[in-house]
Amino acid sequence: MSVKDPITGGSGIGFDFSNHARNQHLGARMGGLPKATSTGTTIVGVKFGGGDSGVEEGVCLGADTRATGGPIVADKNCEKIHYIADHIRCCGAGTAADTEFVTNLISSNIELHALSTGRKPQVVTAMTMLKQYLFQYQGHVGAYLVIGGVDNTGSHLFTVAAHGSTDKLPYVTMGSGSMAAMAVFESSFKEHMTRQEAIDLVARAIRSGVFNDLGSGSNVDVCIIKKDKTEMLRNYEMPNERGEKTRQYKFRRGTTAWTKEDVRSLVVSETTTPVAAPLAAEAMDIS
Amino acid sequence: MGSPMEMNGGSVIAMTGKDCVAIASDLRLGQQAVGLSADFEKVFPINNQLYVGLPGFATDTYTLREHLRFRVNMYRMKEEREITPKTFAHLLSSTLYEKRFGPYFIEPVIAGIPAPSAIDPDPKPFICNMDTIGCITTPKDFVVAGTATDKLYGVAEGLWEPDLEPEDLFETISQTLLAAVDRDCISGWGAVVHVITKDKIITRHLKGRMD
Amino acid sequence: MPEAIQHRFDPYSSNGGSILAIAGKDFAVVAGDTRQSEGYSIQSRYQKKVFPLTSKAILAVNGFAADGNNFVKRVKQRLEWYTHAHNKEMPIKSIARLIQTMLYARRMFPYYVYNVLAGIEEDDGTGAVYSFDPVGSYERETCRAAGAAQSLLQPFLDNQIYFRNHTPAPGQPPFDPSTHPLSTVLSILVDSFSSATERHIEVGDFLEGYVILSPGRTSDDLIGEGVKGVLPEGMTVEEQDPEDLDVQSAVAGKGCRVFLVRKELKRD
Amino acid sequence: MSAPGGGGAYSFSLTTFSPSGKLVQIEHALAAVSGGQTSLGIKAKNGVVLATEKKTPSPLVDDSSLEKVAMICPNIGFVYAGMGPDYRVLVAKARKIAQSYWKVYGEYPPVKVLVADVAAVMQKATQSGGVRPYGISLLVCGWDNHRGQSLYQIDPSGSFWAWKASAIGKNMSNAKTFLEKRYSDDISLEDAIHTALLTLKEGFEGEMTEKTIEIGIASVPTAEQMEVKSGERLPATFRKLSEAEVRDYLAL
Amino acid sequence: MTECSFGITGKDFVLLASDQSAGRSIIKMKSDENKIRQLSPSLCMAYGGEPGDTENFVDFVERNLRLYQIRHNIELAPAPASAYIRRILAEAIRSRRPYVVSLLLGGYDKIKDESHLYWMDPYGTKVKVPYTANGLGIYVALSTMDKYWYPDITREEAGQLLKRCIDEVKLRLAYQFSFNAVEIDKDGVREYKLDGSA
Amino acid sequence: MESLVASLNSRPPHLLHDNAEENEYEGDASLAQWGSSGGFGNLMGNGVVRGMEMPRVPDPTAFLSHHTDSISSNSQAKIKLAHGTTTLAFRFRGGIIVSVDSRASAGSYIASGTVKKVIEINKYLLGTMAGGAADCQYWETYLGMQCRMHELRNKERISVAAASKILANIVYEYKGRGLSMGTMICGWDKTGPALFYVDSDGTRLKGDIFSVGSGSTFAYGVLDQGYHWDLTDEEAQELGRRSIVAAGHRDGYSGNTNNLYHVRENGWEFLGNLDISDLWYKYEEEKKTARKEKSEAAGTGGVESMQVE
Repeated sequence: MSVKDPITGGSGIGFDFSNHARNQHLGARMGGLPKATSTGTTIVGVKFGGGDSGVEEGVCLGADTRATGGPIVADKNCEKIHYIADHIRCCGAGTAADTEFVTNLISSNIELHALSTGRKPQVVTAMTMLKQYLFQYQGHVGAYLVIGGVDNTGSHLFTVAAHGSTDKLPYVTMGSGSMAAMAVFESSFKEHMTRQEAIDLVARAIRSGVFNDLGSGSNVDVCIIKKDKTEMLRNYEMPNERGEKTRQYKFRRGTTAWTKEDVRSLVVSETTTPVAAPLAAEAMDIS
Repeated sequence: MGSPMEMNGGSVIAMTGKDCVAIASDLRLGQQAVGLSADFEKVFPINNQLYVGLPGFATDTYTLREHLRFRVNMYRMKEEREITPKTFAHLLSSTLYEKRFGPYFIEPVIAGIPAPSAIDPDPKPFICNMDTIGCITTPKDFVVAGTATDKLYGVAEGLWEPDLEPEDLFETISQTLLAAVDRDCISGWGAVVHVITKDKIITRHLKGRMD
Repeated sequence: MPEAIQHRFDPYSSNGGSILAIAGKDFAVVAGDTRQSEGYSIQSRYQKKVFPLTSKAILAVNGFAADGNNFVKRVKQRLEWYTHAHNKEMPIKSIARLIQTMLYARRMFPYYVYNVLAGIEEDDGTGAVYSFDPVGSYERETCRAAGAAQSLLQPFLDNQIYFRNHTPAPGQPPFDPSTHPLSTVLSILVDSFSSATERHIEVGDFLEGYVILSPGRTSDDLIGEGVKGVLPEGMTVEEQDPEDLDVQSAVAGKGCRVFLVRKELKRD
Repeated sequence: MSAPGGGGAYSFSLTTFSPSGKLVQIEHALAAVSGGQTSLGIKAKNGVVLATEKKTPSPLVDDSSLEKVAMICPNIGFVYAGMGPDYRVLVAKARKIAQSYWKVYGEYPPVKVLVADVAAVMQKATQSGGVRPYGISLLVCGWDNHRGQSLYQIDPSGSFWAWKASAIGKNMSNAKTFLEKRYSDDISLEDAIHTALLTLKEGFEGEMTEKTIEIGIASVPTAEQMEVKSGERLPATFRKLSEAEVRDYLAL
Repeated sequence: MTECSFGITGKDFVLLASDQSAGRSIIKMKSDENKIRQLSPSLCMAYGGEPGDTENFVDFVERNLRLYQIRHNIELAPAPASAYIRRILAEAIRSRRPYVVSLLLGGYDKIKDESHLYWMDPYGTKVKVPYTANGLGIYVALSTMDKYWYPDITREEAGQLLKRCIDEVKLRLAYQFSFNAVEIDKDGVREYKLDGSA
Repeated sequence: MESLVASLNSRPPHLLHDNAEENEYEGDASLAQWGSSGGFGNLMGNGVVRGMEMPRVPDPTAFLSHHTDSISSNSQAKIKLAHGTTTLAFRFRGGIIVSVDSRASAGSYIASGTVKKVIEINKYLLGTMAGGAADCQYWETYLGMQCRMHELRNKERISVAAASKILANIVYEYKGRGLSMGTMICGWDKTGPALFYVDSDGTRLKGDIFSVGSGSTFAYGVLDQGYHWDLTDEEAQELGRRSIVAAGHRDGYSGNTNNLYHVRENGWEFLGNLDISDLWYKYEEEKKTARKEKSEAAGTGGVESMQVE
């Protein structure tokens, strides 16, 4: 059984439920199925410029870079700001694989959409595709997203929750660090900020998540989208670089005892033994 | 009894070095507490300079390995080229995500050196790992998976250093793996290490604890 | 009979963090991070996990902070009574046994606490580490990590302190864990905690602990001459006046020197 | 049992071999291609060019809505000769094929792989019940890391070949002869564009303007361009020339 | 699962032994049921698991291997046969009603002149081993085999070892088992007499 | 019944106090403060821990089972206690061999590889540790005190039967409360070498061969096959060691090192602490050499030569 891609109606990423029955069975028998990597995360977005300020309007997105599996850090510098189109980007929180794949899917569909319509896709189009897709899976695709971009109709910023509900706001946060980040926004957000003000505010909000939420950590990624230009400021701040270790940990060669060595030429060879003749006769005896 | 991930035991680690990568696994296959085989490799060659480790639920190790062999052979025939580590990672990732709601209980680890091309004559070593539903992580230093994950992270974080030569990388990855599996009841029973360089692959079986 | 719906009595919480102790020939080091957390929240960036009990015994507690603090308080009370009764400090060996019985007294309602006791043995002046499970089983060891990141720390110590799986160079004698100089031990302590901080979300903020030097010890002292090279970079050290130690100072220690060491860890 | 709709013994399928071993429907499809407007492609040492004439049957047609050279994915472009509606169906299919490939492998398909897949779609129409072959030939150009820049032609039968230069459509034999004369292996992309225009000019009815010509180019990227930047996609190696650019080339 | 079986390979033979009990709940209904099935001329399976599943699974495997042999006029060697059987289990586990069958597969590869022994669980985990046990035998006799098995073990020694295993089962297991056994080598499959212990 | 009482009581269950005295720390501190009984100041004479703190809930056992993995292997439990073991002891002509591994595990993590699972109760008595480490350590230490009391009172050593009965009685007091203990009490008394198995269910068995713990089945597999009454001391010691190595090899929750003791008339002797993995490699090597020797001396009764050890 596979599910048709609801957006394209064609064979996009279809899910294969063939292991599902087995896993329920195993889960019941063995107690507990494994947890997927999740991004306990801080992701944020703000709109800036516009109005009478004379500053070109745009959207600034931000994310931390920690991915966790339980209390263990699975990735110290992962990318949570995903590409949808040149002028649309999307921050993801929740189940890491879901955010990755759902943004890839929508990015792909947006590209098809752009090719067939011959114009720049609108942010609201991407947002609608996302919410429809997520709604269809009733929250089982665990993606919590902040999507922002600038198109012909102006700058836009949305959140999309895993069940498919969306919000349109001038400043948004999501993920386990959303409270810490929102505290910064609530106290310091102002309308029509300059580009740099927006970046500073976003970076501060992310830092607030990084330092106060255990699910968020490492670096600050920032992305600024304006009408004609998108800047991805990967690792805009790196406040958590690991320092030098106090010792050298290189081992003396020969420290590890080994029993067997094989230095392999890079060619893998296969041998075939012809078998037909002698066995045919034997096989006859058996029936 | 624990989840399927702890049914058979086993761990894999991969590390980068200077123009080389290493990938290693333990050799135990158990049925919960009982060790059944000390010859169960969890790391398989995909092509000349690309290995994949598939620790987790052993039946899925087999199934996924067979599936990947099929996919990679089809790729090789259709595209008339060897799959690069990065492309292979994407292939595996989408294979896993396809079963998002009924996953294979496998956390893959990939290590390889891409073949040089006109655009990239001096390719960098590649490592990555994934969770059971295909979320890729590609750090610069090392990746781990399996029942000794926590232990491997702790030791690797302490022992790994940048730009190790193949022989030094062998020592570091071996010491890391052995230290970690020696604190894990259901990993161990020996280990095998592959060090992949541009021109050769050194495979060594380690003398590990047999308890 | 169907039970009435009632709130389950759940008096336990897990507050993260890790502790670590290493014993040397004539010294002992015990330290922990100072972060206290619950879930994804940091409750405190500076909450002690390591407590001096006597001038030569220090207890590190980890697990459920409320149980831990209460337990330390009770141990200290018992030690005070002992001091009044016997006019001497309780030897570490006896403290270990005391802790066992105190933990076991709560066998049916355990303290959710992992204890590691470190110090100097009274009789031979060697460094000692005693580790406990929550209901009181204990043993003396050379080194022990406990707490949230124990599985990250301990195998690293196995490799660096115990030299597990190390083949000595040809002609060299086998490795001996008791020969580590203090400087090496402190380096390994710092590096193991910085590694755990990298990979475990509940470990961080500060590393704080104590170094206890045996009375007979002459070399490598932390303060004064020879400090260079002993202390890892970024680590600060203060000698503790026995009077200042939060212990019953009625009886002065017999020449053990105790140092408070501290180092910043990452805060994310 | 007779086929629904009745008819003669050979009419139950459009794709039945004639006694001489030919599939007449394919022959007919090729005839449709030969009636189409001329398109051509030239592979240069640093890229590939596709060019086609785009003439409207009436000056009243708004030619801004017509598109003959199509980007399939950032590294591959198509042009055709034959029936426009069939082309649009194939372009849509090709784009989906490219996106499916991207979703599995994280990169766009190499030209040859896409060509083989699209050719398989076309071949299927020569062997399935109830359908007719596509009435177009395609020229496919693109660049990939494996084989570099390449130019392919796909015919209604589903057969495909790689070319150094080729032409399809009404004027194809003349154009090919012309290309054979002008082609050299070390031709640059710039020269190839000029050669393409010159070739089209042969037998072009009416005036060649930026409105009646479409050009697409695939270029060989530099290593720097192919460097993966986090959060960004690789730049497209195929693009269509804007009307202004075409005008400039025509002016030279 | 209250079954118990053993497999021992030597250089040129395989011994497979299995208990012979069948029953429901706490009752033993039969103590001479043969639970070793010959699958092809030099391939045997000692199986156990969910009653009903076992019979159906083994019939299915046996008939399919037979079909393969008729179609291709060649016996499927132990290694590919094991891969085929594993696949059936691994695919069945993904279905609504999986086979709950575990087994030991012993065979002799006449082309390579090798003895083969595989251990498989109901999930489709497969291991090639020189000697092993299944069911309750895992717990009581694996260590006995560890101690007394050698790569160049002779048939007599293997028989002795098998006897030790069965003795251990009788000594330590609360269940009463009787055993039968087969011997597989280049000449095919023969019943192996367990003197007095059956 | 307990839950019924609780439900009728007006106070919330977790505030209920059972009838036991208040915890000694808050209340009467006389013995604990001033007594010279060391750590055992909080014990009553009959072996019940005075003031053993109970959770004030209707079902304390369920409480313990929910929060610890002491009763069942509750993998969700927060409080993980040390587990997993192989221990064995057997009687033979030359006394008793006691052989154990040294691994303690919490979940699949090896919490320690240096656990002393033989508890030296006194010069003539050994107890082994399987199940809850604390339960064994605590009660066997306590048993040591009781044995000494017996000696002082009766001017003779306690019999192994009596000592094991004391232990069995104590743990039977706590039956159903979540203790977990499987121990062998080994010693030499007037009757000669004596071996008793005692567990937290209250079972007490006299016997010749016992093995306890998760790896015990593997230990039996070697022990049974090599055991007979007339083993020499060396053979018996080697059998004890070999059996633990077999279990350490196959059982994931056993391993690390082997501690070997020999109980004789004049008390027990500790025979050393050896690494199980090293021993495994040594035995494999010995097997090879034995085979080589056998094939060199070909023709001399292949079947007998199976007894390699």
